[in-house]
Amino acid sequence: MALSIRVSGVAKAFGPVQANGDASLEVEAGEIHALVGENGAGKSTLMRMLAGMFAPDAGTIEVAVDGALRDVTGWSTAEAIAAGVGMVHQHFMLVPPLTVAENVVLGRELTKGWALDRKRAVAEVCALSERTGLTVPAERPVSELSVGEAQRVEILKVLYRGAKILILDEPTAVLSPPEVRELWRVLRGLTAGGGTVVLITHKLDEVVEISDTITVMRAGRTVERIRTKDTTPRDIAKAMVGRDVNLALDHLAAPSERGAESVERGADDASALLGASAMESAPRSTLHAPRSGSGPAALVVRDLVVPSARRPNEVDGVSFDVSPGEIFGIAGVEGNGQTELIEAIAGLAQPASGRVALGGQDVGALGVRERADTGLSHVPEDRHRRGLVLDYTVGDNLILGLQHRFTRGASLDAPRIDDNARRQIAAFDIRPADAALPARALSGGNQQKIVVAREMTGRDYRVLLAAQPTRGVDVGAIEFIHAQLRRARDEGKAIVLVSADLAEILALSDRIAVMYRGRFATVLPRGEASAEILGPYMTGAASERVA
Amino acid sequence: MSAGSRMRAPLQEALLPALMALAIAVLVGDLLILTFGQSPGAVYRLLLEGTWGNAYGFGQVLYKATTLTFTGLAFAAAARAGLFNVGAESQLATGGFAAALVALGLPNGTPGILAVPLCLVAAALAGGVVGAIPGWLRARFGASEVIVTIMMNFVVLAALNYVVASHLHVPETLHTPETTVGAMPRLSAMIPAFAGSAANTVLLVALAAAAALWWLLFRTRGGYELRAVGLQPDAAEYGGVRVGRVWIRAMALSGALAGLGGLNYVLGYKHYYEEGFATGSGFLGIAVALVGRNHPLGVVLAALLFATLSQGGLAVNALVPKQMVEVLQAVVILAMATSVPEVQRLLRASARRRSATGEAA
Amino acid sequence: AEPPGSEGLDVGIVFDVGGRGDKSFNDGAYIGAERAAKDLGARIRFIEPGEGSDREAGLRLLAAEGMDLVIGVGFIFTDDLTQLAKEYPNVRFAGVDYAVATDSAGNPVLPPPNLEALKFREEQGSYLVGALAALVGKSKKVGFVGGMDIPLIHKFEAGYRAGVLHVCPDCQVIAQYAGVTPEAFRNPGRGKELALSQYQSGANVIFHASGSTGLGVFEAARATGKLAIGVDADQYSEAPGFILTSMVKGVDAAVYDAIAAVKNGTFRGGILQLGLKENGVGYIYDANNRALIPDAVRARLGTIRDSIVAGYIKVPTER
Amino acid sequence: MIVLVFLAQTLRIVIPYLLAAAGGVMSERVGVIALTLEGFMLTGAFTAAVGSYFAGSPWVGLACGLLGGLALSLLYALAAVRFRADQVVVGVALNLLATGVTRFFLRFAFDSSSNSPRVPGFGREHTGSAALGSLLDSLANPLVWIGLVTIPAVAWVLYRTPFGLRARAVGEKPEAATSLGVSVPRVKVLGVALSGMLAGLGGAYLALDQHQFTDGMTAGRGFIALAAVIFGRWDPKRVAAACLLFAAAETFQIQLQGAQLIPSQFVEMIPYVLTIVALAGVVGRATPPAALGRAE
Ligand SMILES: Nc1ncnc2c1ncn2[C@@H]1O[C@H](COP(=O)(O)OP(=O)(O)OP(=O)(O)O)[C@@H](O)[C@H]1O
Ligand SMILES: Nc1ncnc2c1ncn2[C@@H]1O[C@H](COP(=O)(O)OP(=O)(O)OP(=O)(O)O)[C@@H](O)[C@H]1O
Ligand SMILES: [Mg+2]
Ligand SMILES: [Mg+2]
Repeated sequence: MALSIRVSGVAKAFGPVQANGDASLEVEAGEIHALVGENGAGKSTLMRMLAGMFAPDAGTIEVAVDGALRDVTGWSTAEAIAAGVGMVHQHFMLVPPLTVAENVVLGRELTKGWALDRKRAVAEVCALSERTGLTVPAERPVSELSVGEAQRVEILKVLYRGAKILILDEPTAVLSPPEVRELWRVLRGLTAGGGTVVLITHKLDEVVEISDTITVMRAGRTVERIRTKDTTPRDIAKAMVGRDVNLALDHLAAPSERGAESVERGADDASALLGASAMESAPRSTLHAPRSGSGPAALVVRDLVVPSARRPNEVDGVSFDVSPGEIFGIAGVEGNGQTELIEAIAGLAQPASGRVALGGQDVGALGVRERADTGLSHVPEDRHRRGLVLDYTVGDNLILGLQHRFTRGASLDAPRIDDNARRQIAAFDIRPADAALPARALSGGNQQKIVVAREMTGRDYRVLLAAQPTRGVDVGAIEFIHAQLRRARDEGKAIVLVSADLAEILALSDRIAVMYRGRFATVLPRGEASAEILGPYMTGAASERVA
Repeated sequence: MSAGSRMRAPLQEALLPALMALAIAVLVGDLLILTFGQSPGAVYRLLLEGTWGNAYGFGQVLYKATTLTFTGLAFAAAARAGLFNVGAESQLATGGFAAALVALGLPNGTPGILAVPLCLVAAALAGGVVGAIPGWLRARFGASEVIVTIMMNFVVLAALNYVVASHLHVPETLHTPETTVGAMPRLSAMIPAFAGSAANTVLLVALAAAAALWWLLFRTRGGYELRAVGLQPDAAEYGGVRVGRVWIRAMALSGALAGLGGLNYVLGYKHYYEEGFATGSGFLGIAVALVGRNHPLGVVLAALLFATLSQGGLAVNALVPKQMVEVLQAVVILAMATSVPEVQRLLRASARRRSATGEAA
Repeated sequence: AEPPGSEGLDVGIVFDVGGRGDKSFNDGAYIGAERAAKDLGARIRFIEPGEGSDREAGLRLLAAEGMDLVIGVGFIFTDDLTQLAKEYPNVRFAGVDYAVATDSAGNPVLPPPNLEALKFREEQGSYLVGALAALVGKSKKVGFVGGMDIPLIHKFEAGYRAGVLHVCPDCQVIAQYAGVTPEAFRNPGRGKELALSQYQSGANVIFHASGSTGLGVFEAARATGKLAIGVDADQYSEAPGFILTSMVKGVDAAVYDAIAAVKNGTFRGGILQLGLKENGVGYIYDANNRALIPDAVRARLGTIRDSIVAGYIKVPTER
Repeated sequence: MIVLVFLAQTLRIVIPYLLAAAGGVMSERVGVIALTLEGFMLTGAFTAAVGSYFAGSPWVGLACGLLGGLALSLLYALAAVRFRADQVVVGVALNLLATGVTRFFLRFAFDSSSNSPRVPGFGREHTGSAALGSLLDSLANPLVWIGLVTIPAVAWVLYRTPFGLRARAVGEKPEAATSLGVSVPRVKVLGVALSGMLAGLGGAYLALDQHQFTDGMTAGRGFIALAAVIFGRWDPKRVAAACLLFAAAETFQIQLQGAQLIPSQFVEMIPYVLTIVALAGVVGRATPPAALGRAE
């Protein structure tokens, strides 16, 4: 069949970050092509260049226009749209105060004289919506829509422009299973009509279900192109991470056997602390999946509800306990409330209701620093936004959140800060080993090591919140960080591990919760969990949630 | 990457825009001078002679640089926390007014050792309060501190005008009575060559303030947190910093620095508060901070530059009208504001190219 | 340039904020100085400081060069001139609109002997034009537009008001100010609206003391066909036919006289009160406005003037 | 009668506010801070006077006022959009530049530091003092009509035209506009240019109504217009209402005729205090366009 897209040797750097280096891609007309790879592999970057958002530093991009491949390297979004290339972005590209119809026609407005023809815009959007089955309220402002509806608007926007080549960047991350099925139907309809689809997703079952061909990216490069019918999720995963996934999992020590009798006691202690009402609402899931640590719970979370900018209940009533010496893994597709849950525990987000207790002390009224001083440590999911001040030196970043401990009188204690930096850099093998370098100049893996070093050995803590601790980090660093987490667990720390990477969760956790739409869909002991069992809970296909 | 090249990049980033801005200003200046049928060379020579060329002119430069240092530091302190304080003018006026008020209120013959610190504290406090209000509005309501400080300039200056015009002025003037209490000596009392120039010991307060701000920003926990808030508020919050409080504190600090600037005129020079003494100093402070890259040392140097320009304007007045200097000051700010991000981009792009070719080799 | 201090007469003049071209007292000083240059052979240097606190620097620059006479134009130079006159006893100084301070007993504090305070009694001139406005306006209402709401301008209002009430005790004086910041001297739009509202409420004549804001008053006079009174210099040309007169200050003559006094060795220092008696203030009566001022009115003003000169009428300086 | 007088005066005062504030709405709605309205107005006033003087026609003056504001706004767009310089700093610098440049050329062209000669303007002369006359006089000024239609026009452009849709999108979420092939810089430059032209017309109104340019004649009106934009929460209708409120307060103060009920200083504070109050959310939250002031 004829090629619809051909990308060869494309490179793109953002400052020091080499997002793409020698990436290539071949997509045939009329197929659904899946683009997979770990977080930070450069998938979005590559597709954004294809859609004309910015130009590559090197390489060529060709797209079939009127049946023949044409070099379109460095074209603009306007040109891409005109040539029938449309992209649905990973992050919403919608203007919240504008209506659905306005968002759809933006840049391609219908006019009556000099004025917008708003009636016709609404009519056309409604018609398109009917034709594709993507129902949206055409005259409502986008700010009032649910995430699923917003996603549909995004797809409508592209279809409205008559896209022949449709690029979807993780469209299912925020969709419910029926919505996903709906989407597949729309995409199949599109390819049946001669359209081409490139689909970025992290869910390998989706890949297998919907795609015809798969391209795997790793560290900015294309590593493999496979026919879907010739492969299995396991092979894809192997290609993605560059080594045998099972091998990696197998060598992990299984969580130690622990007595079941300690479980109930721990829960009781916590409940006593939080009062009778907490007792009544003690989650069944806690009982269902007994804590595996010993002694009273180090972290108790009860009925936590956390709002976000999008909705009032991003976290919608979550309860759990974590014991000392236990890793409590929270799996789930990103955007199901994990971020808000962790931030609420850390004191960064204000819960609407519910309680958090640390080592037996209710910390609801405490600020971030006070919670940290009570024994909470936190590896945040977004090191660039939260975890590091990128323009501070490595040494200064190694005391972020601890700055009040490194003072002498009013001033910072420079010798101790230097000394701390030297020790941490050596212990965690942070490279380059230069405390005076700005954190911005380090690679992602080394940046993450700064955060991990600071949070795991820089302070006394009882509870560690580790959110996506290895995202975008290379293999060596991943092993190292995993080892640190296990060591901490063995030292009796209580650890909450949030990861979008199921393998990571399975490799490290003693108990595993799956978060879906703000709630725990299930909580299982490690022994009862496997990727096959957890998968359906992650997508909402299975649920045993009890309020 | 060698240590040398690591130092060089920020230095280039700091100096290149300033040099570019100066070059553009000189170019525009030449054009303006030529339109008045004068020779640029002669004008620049006169400008230098009238400023750095003699002790008096230099004293005047120091005097003007003193006020500009304070307003420049004020802008820089807020900018380091990620805020724009466009209200230095009213904070400066309020500080000067408070100092005059305290000096007038103290009994005659109060020794300087007692009076000066009191006036100092009054100026800093008054300026600090005027600065803290927009900081609080930002922290509490998310109100843009840019707009609030601009609006407060009008409000505060009108209020001061009301107090002075209806209660405190000396007949036939726009100033309060002169105070003998709390006066700070002129530099000429120590270095006779400065005779006549307005340069006074408040200059030392300015230098001390610059040093103190440097220490505060770069050596204390408060400064660590303030700069973190300015660079990445989310990271600061994660690091246990209460961002809103830092905003309020930074604006109060900024206002206090501007308020201290009022001493230069009130205690160091005229010994009274006068309507309009702060005119223009606030906006020029923004330019000073910009050229000085929000670094206390840079601010002091940039204040000297702008003070030279403005004193030099007087010196070249025989050849070109004063309006030219006004135009030039605006051009310097404009060129600077434009070239900072541009130079940054160019330098980073060339660094990337170099490292790319380096790797290839 | 040849160095000052050699033979010949070197004069330096520092202008007020408005600077040269203000069509008012800065230009008056300029005219006086130019005349002195022509008639007396004086070499004149002019300096225009910028806004803010640059005034002293300009004066000192000239004093340090050893000028024979340094003149500061504007009340704003008062303190600086006093200071410099003490520091440079061999240089002579003159201050246009110099504000004489009073001690705690209310007596004027004399300036240093090498400093001549050129004081104009604006209130006397204002008194006359106030009487004129009431007599010509005939509507029992007269207007006044001030610039910035400050004591200096209140002096104009006080004299004007007293003059109005002298000839028309039941007249009403509408006095308004354009603002509270220095911008109030540069806001003709506001001046026009103030004047329009005064004209509309029945005033037929408005006197302004408000810098360029007054240009708006003239514009209102044009628009309504009524009359306005200019200030400081003869402002007839700004709105011919609508300017009843201008309350003028003899800045040019005062500056010329000061320069001449230095040349002739008769420079005395001290306070020079330039009122009606000294012809330091007055109102314009010439071919341009003769038709607007009836002879009877002019005669009446003559009488009033004489009474002021003789001291029978005391003109207030505060409202 | 008194109502008529009040109306006529409020009308005259509000026109420059309406023009400049309409410009402010355009600029801020595309995400560029309108700190420069004062400078645009002053430049427009000056070029209007120069144009009217040398061409002998107020219409040429009007066009020149528009072009003067446009010229400065293009400089603003160059710095803030093309070079992505900080808008606050550039805005402050441009206001200083406008003051300096108008003074420089006033001196250069007319050898005066205070005002230009009289220039032709709109409107009839010698209308007598009747209130109706002055109202009619105002209505004979085309700039009054332009001022009155500006706000509806801006509202129409903003809410009813493709450009307006793009402008709102760019001010709220430029990356969304970019992804749909809308050129963000072009929309921003257009918005800023429109604000320059409108504010320039506001300045032209001042100069042509006064029949001359005087140094600094805008006297802070640009900042009052900016205050109106914020107080009116960036919505043309509300902004117009804010302009009217501020103008009425001024008229009220003028009509009080020096009856010093409250010191004039406090009356002058009204627009500024109201703006601060509005920003503090006392009268409903004032939420600026989401991308306001952002460099990219
Ligand atoms: N605009 C940008 N500025 C700086 N760095 C960027 C930018 N966009 C992407 N990057 C970096 O480039 C790398 C590749 O990012 P990209 O978004 O293409 O990855 P991805 O494969 O889509 O990852 P994910 O699965 O998490 O979406 C990452 O390290 C990312 O942080
Ligand atoms: N601004 C900079 N100045 C100097 N060196 C830099 C700068 N930015 C990045 N580097 C270096 O360039 C290299 C490339 O970064 P990249 O993120 O690809 O690292 P990496 O090889 O993937 O490392 P890691 O294994 O930690 O992920 C890193 O070694 C980093 O130290
Ligand atoms: Mg991506
Ligand atoms: Mg890496």
